Amino acid sequence: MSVMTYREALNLALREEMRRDPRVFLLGEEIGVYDGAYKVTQGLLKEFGERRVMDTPICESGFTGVAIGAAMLGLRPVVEMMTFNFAILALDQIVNSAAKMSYMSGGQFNVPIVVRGPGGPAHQLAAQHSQSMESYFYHVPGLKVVRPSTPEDAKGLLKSAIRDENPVIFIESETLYGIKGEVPDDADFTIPLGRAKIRREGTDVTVIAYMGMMYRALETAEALAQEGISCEIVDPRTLRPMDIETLIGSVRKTHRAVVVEAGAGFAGMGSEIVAFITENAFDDLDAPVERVTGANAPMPYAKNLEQAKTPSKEKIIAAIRRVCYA
Amino acid sequence: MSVMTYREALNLALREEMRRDPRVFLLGEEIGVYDGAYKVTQGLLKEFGERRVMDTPICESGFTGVAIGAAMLGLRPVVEMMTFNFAILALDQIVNSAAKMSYMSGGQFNVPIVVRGPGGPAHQLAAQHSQSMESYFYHVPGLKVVRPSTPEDAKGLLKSAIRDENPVIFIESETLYGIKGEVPDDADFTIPLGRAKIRREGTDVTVIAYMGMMYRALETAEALAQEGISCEIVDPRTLRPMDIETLIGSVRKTHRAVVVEAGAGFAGMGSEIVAFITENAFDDLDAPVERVTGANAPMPYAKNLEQAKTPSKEKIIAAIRRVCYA
Amino acid sequence: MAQAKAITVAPKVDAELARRLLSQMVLIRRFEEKAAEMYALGKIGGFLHLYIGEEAVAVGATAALRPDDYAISSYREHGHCLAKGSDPRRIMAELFGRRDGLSKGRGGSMHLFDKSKNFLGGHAIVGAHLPLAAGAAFAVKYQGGDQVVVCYFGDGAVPQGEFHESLNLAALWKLPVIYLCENNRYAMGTAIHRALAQTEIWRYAETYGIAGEAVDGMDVLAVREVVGRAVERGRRGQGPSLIEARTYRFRGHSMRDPSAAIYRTKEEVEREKQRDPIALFRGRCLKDGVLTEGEVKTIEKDINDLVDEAVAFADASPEPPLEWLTTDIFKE
Amino acid sequence: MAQAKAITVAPKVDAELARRLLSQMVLIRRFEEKAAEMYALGKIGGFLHLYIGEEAVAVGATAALRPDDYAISSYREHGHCLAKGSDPRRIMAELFGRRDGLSKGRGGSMHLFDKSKNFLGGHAIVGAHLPLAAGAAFAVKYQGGDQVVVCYFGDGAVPQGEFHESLNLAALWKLPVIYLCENNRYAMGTAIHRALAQTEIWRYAETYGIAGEAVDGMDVLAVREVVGRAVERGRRGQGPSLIEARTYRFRGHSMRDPSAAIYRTKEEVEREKQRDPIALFRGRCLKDGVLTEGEVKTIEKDINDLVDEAVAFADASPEPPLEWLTTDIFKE
Ligand SMILES: Cc1ncc(C[n+]2csc(CCOP(=O)(O)OP(=O)(O)O)c2C)c(N)n1
Ligand SMILES: Cc1ncc(C[n+]2csc(CCOP(=O)(O)OP(=O)(O)O)c2C)c(N)n1
Ligand SMILES: [Mg+2]
Ligand SMILES: [Mg+2]
Repeated sequence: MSVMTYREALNLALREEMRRDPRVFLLGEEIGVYDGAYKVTQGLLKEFGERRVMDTPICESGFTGVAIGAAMLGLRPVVEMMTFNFAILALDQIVNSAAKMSYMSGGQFNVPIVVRGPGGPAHQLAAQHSQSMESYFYHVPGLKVVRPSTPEDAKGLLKSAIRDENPVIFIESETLYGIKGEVPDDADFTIPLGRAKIRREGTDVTVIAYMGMMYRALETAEALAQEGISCEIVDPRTLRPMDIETLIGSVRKTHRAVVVEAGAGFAGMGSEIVAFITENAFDDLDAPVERVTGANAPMPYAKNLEQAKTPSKEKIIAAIRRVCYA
Repeated sequence: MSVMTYREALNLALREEMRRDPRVFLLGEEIGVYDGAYKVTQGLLKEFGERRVMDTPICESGFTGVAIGAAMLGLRPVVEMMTFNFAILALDQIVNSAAKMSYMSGGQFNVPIVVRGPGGPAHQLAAQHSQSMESYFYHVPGLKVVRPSTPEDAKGLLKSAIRDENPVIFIESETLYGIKGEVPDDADFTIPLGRAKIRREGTDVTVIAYMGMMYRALETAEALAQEGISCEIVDPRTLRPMDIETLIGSVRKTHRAVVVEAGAGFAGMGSEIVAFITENAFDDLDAPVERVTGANAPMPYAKNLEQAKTPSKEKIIAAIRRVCYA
Repeated sequence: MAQAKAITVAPKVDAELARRLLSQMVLIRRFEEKAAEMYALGKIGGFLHLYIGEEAVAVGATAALRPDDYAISSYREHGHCLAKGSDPRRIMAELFGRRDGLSKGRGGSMHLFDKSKNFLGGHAIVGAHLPLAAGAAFAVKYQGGDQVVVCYFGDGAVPQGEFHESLNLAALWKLPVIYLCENNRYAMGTAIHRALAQTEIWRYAETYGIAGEAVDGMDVLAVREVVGRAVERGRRGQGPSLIEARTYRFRGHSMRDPSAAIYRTKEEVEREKQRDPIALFRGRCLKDGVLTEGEVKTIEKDINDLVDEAVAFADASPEPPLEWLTTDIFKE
Repeated sequence: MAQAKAITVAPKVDAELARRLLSQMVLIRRFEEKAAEMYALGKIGGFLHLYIGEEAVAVGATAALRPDDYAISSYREHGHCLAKGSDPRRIMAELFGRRDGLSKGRGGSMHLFDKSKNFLGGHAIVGAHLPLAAGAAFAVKYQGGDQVVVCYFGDGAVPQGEFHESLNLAALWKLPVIYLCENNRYAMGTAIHRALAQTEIWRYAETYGIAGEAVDGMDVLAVREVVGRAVERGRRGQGPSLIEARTYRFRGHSMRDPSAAIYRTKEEVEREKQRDPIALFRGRCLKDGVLTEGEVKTIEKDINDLVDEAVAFADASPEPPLEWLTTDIFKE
């Protein structure tokens, strides 16, 4: 175990996988000479050279397509989206080429790429640069979608994503790059995709949240513990495939659930979780599952509005109280 | 009232609005000289000339951006996507330019465009040409999303969409263009966006469905009527803003609900409807709301697989029986 | 490097090569005619885009390739797939949506793939396979191979942004890819001058500082020659080429555009049919004495049988099992 | 139409014009310096991209426009917005995220809009505003107006597909738009030769058969002259132009890249600073006797006051009311 930042954990995962497998290479904007817009790829150009750390011009669709074509021939590209906001320009390639290739070729060509980079709310970056982008991906049959909340998960899940034979969308967070945590040193340490993690055990209510919202939920749980409400915090980690068993298992224990998500909510992750909990554990529920989502608005620039846009601790507490009839 | 096809109803709506308002113009691939890939724009080049019916090269992002720029200066472009599958190439323009312009400009520039064309499952068009595309849009704050199921709705809603001051995503269906129905002749006839329609009154269960699935639900209702199960069929018509009142109202009456959608389901329209019904009418529910969705797979080409991909009458019946404990 | 005029060349051709080129072109022609019949009978569904009239491009280009070179195409790809050597029976079975189809019946006409022949598939989003081709070429270069990738696309893809992105990336990274535009002068009903501000497609090469050439796409030997030069450049590490093959589709855009008469005149179509690439090449081989009438007849008969067999095979192949609805979405 | 060399011209300039051009450039410079200070103080958040070093482009171009012409830009747009005549106080208030900001505090530095000045905004997805510019020009033409649209963008947008799509559409439809590339030789840390296979950006015009010119972007009069010609072409219905203004940013890409030292050398930066567009123009005006030292001093002092006032105004403006989180999403 070493203590390192989320950023360092990602860097280490890339480094280890590049050492392990010569087919792994990186491409994206500013990942080489500039060492990464957010320094996730720092030092990798130096270690691996230009052949394996490719700076690209600004043409997200083009370079993502290049990665997909290279993956069809057996390479294992890791594409950095400087931020996931720009992935929307490559969405056709991700949805229509990467996600469907194996299926429509009758299983002849699979596409083992990872598309990674930061997404979700950042600090005062406004409407076009501060969006929760996961909803564009988790709908899509043929994609896996990961949102790692801790340094350990960042490392273990990124390594699994790179080893996966399929396209994996791996969305980090600008606001988490600096957080620190313990990370296993073992170069063979991985965390399998599709497994949720219980971040805090509790008995009264299940709170499902990931990334920044997971941390906010943890704070909330501490506050509520003082009132005698015991929250179990479940972090899905992989949004697709979703670990339904763990989520339902927790709800079966607590009989109540609240989902928190930073995105605007309409037909989002929260909706899906409410739907499958309701379908699979209706009789176990003592209250309707509640969603706490970001406001239904683009992201504003002004600090006060930005704060109001994202689910606050107060809103989470209120929802938990409602489902607990407390 | 005249009886006409869905295609003719759309054509009439375009024609009437172009006559009414000189700012309305059309652009898209093959809409002029070719009279439309699906003939929705038939005869419009002849009536309105090249200035107002613009054939475009194949560059969805470019020409959608042109429409948005023109709308910023007060024109009212109607963009045809030959099929909505190609709208994914223009998604950045739709999401980051059109949907956010009013918000991020402090209300100075609004974008009154309509992006229309067929979407959803078609006949043996396979993975890239036969997709339910609405999920890419209904998430997005700043967009309205319409799915009109009948010729009357096609006309009335398209006219409202064109008159709307905001970007409207209007997704028709290849499989419905030929259906016939009564359509009001009045050039001032419109149907407001955001209002659901009860297609069939019933007392035992609310079935929510649109487009092809709405017709399948109607057939199902007839079959179940013989067994004594009375279905109320609600067609949302506008997915965003969703007419929650009408949907909840129906559920309050029937105490049971099934949502049917052609798309693959994960965090889809059905999830959202389950979520808000559960949140708003939990105590009125006698059973968990069920979703019947398309299979979780890309669209296959082979006819038998294609059929298996879309919700069948049998699956809808089974779900209704389950919620009715029948 | 760029050439203003479409190149026409008259190299010597031996009987063996002549037989191969003619057979392949006739195979494509006959296969497509049969597919049209099968579409009319309802055996094939969805969209069906025929390659009739354009055979010399796929056949000429493939003749310049090694079997381990790669090819990738759009939805009008039957010809490219056949030229690359795929089994016509499995292609027809794919069009029928059957179990023995190349793509297990899940792809259909627009999504033929054949890994065993290094055929990287038919892709149906206009322009989207151009970056994939660059990516395949990237992989070749990364792995130190000397293969090239031929990417077929239509004039309609040129206005699309990915055309530009791909050419720039391929040129910047000197990738061994040959962008081979089949300029049949129409994208569906849109004549090229209504889609492009500048219609000499090969000239776009200049912008990227790469080799660009136009070639008579009705002349199979000319195509072979010009593509051959591009292949050499690619193998020698001199980067990509852009080739504009001037051709014409004799049929409508797809089976849903049977007459193709709104946007082009009957006279134009008749005039172009005078330049039928098969008739031209056959005539030349006969005139030069490279092939005899009898040999040509034999080729035509053999091909007819082959295509009939393909239909019989496709017809006999069962529907895909229902489990296949959800297999191969992911590779384990 | 195309010109191989960056144009430098030495037209006569009268005192009135000289005062205006110098004032605007000094205003932009001073505004940006102040914004950097305010960023350091935490008054401005998010990304802040300064225009320092590139002032001659916005000022020269705007000098060739009428007030009813349109301009649109990227996220590095303070200079363009100021040149177009927007109130510095409301721009600064926007950067502060305050109620009286141009965009009600919701847009921030990257999304300045000013309808009253026909400024169509700052847009932050690289390349995405190029089609919008063509669309605005389309609307002008549709309505029979004679305005033009100037679209500012960076060298980094050239590899993006929408560059190509926009130029083709604008050329095909002969739209009155001027694509004005501010080639500062870097897209963040990527030097232009690592992004483009062919780096003479003005030459991309040839591909589309439109006018293309390169100009010394450090010479405000040269920019005015070259843009002036493009404006004339646009007004006369001769379609779009592509202009490459060769310039340099003296600071980092944004405030998060303060040193800008990884990807370019100190020497290079120092050398480029010798060509400071303000110093050059001021020097010339003094040398030619168009302006006196005293006049220049007055201008500088007035501008200083103006910018201080802008800060005071922004500081005094309250936060936006919380209801504004959900207003203006739709227009009723
Ligand atoms: C992105 C996209 N837009 C539109 C279409 C619909 N479409 C299919 S083929 C075609 C015309 C393409 O013409 P061209 O590239 O010249 O190829 P050709 O059919 O002539 O071989 C169009 C518009 C599509 N498949 N993809
Ligand atoms: C589509 C997209 N990709 C990436 C980015 C991140 N990004 C912001 S500015 C920039 C560099 C742009 O350089 P250039 O166009 O030369 O303009 P300059 O900053 O030099 O004025 C990049 C990569 C973005 N905003 N949009
Ligand atoms: Mg064509
Ligand atoms: Mg630049």
